[in-house]
Amino acid sequence: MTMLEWTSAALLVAGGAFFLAGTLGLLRFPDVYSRLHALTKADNLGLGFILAGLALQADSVAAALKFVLIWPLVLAASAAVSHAIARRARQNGIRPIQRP
Amino acid sequence: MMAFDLLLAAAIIWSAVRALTLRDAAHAVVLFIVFGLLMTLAWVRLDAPDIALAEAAIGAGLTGALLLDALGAFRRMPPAAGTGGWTRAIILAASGMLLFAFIHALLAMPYGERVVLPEWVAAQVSQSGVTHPVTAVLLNFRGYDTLLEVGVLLVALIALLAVAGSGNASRKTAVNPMLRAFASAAAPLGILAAGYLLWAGAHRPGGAFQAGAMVAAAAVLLHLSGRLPAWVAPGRLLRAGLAGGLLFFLAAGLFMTDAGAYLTYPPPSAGSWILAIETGLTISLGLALAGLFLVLAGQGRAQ
Amino acid sequence: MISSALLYALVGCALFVAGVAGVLLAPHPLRRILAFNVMGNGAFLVLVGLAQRAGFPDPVPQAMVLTGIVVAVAATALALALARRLAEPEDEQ
Amino acid sequence: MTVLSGSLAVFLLVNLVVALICAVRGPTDADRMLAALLFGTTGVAILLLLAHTYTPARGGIVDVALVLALLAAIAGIAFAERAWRQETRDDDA
Repeated sequence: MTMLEWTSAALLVAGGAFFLAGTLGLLRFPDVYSRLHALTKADNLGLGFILAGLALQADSVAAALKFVLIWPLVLAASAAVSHAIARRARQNGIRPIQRP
Repeated sequence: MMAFDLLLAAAIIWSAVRALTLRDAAHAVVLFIVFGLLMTLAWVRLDAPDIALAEAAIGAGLTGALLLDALGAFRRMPPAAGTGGWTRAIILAASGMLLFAFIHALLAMPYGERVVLPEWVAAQVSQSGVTHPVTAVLLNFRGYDTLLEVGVLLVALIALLAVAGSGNASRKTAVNPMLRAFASAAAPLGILAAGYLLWAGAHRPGGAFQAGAMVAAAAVLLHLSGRLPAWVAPGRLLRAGLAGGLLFFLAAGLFMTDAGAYLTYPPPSAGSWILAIETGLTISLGLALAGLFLVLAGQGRAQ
Repeated sequence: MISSALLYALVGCALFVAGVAGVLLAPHPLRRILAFNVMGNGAFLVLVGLAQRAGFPDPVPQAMVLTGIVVAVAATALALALARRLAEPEDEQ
Repeated sequence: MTVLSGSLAVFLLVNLVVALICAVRGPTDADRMLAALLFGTTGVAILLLLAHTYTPARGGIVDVALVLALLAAIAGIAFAERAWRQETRDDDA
């Protein structure tokens, strides 16, 4: 394998690890705000790594650009959705957990 | 990839069964949306990216928004009397037998020695004016189906307008400013993506259906962020846009009956005809699909 | 070993039957609409999966399913409008 | 390389299904809508890995990922803005 392929493989594996972290956060965190936080942050970073890994192996520059274009789109979408959910959760009276 | 398929199959059946058995309506609708998104993955695995595109736009965007918007009306509905114990048992037993019979029939069906349909399509695609076989089937070989299908969609919209009655679209709701910002960036991108899919349909997955679904999804997004009012009665321009695509399709078909059959394009110019018809269809389909949501959303605000 | 297309066709059978049972058993109109959609998706999977079980994509059933998806969403919207009209009088009591 | 991306796709699907089961279980409706977020990220990643793993319809699959990235947000937004309001929660357990 070439250097490029090694880098790409490492990026893909790192992406998978972040997705795993996001799911663990969803399973373990105590309230909806922290779970939102886990999913939005970790999963989006994981997606970024996977996109970078795949872009390194793309056939053409145009295909690589398409990969790179998807990331900001997903970032904006998840930011808007998680904000909308968190805002509505607060309006509906769900309190963030307090450490005693 | 068999592990992937088996897991996905199990997840699809799980989400469908849960959507049909959970008590809470919101819970069931969320599972149904999950089901639609899992179906998108299944279509990709079935080598059908055209269907996956339509399912992602319609299943994830439109149907989900329709159902979620309707939830408010349904949660307040008193539950009707359920089916009695015996009837229930009989229906479940009959369903089990039906499933057994289906699976048996499917597995017993012989693999045909000659699979002719895809070969015919492959042999004729060069005459159709496009290189992507699904688009060739939709717009050229089976143009009738597409024509009638747009008709069905418009009839559904007319029926919807008749049923929905008069709502009050002017009700204002406090809208999340972050959402407004997101929608004003994402909706133009959606329209851009619709244009791309329309153009791409000639030689790769995409086409009028997917493009129309993207237009509709952009309209839904604009409505949810408070930028686009619900439809109460469509104005003249809107009616013209709705009917325009279908009328152009009909006229194009009439214009080209010289080969003896309706909707047969002369091969040299077939590509341009298909692109023109698809552009009209994208506008009609997009407006009609958006209308399905916008009319229903107006109905919900009647009180 | 069955091909993955055939696997999805079998899933389609299961979805169709689950949808039929759901339509017959569910008292709530919203649930019937969901069940109807599950049924339709099952039929779509059978159509495409069965046609492609030899392993090659077949554009004809794919085009049919594509139109089917659009018709299904139109039917869903109309059914929702009718069900909402049904729900209205009880709201006003 | 396709072995790595293929097995990563399976791994992410396992991840997605576990997270979905957990998200759908609740306890609040907000948790359920996390499912929409999951598809916006994990679903897109799975699609891109599938596109890389097998070639026949590669370009088409990347377009599906693009559409999903753009539209997975709609369900979440519709939920927050329309379905989940205080006054509709009187029968919610």
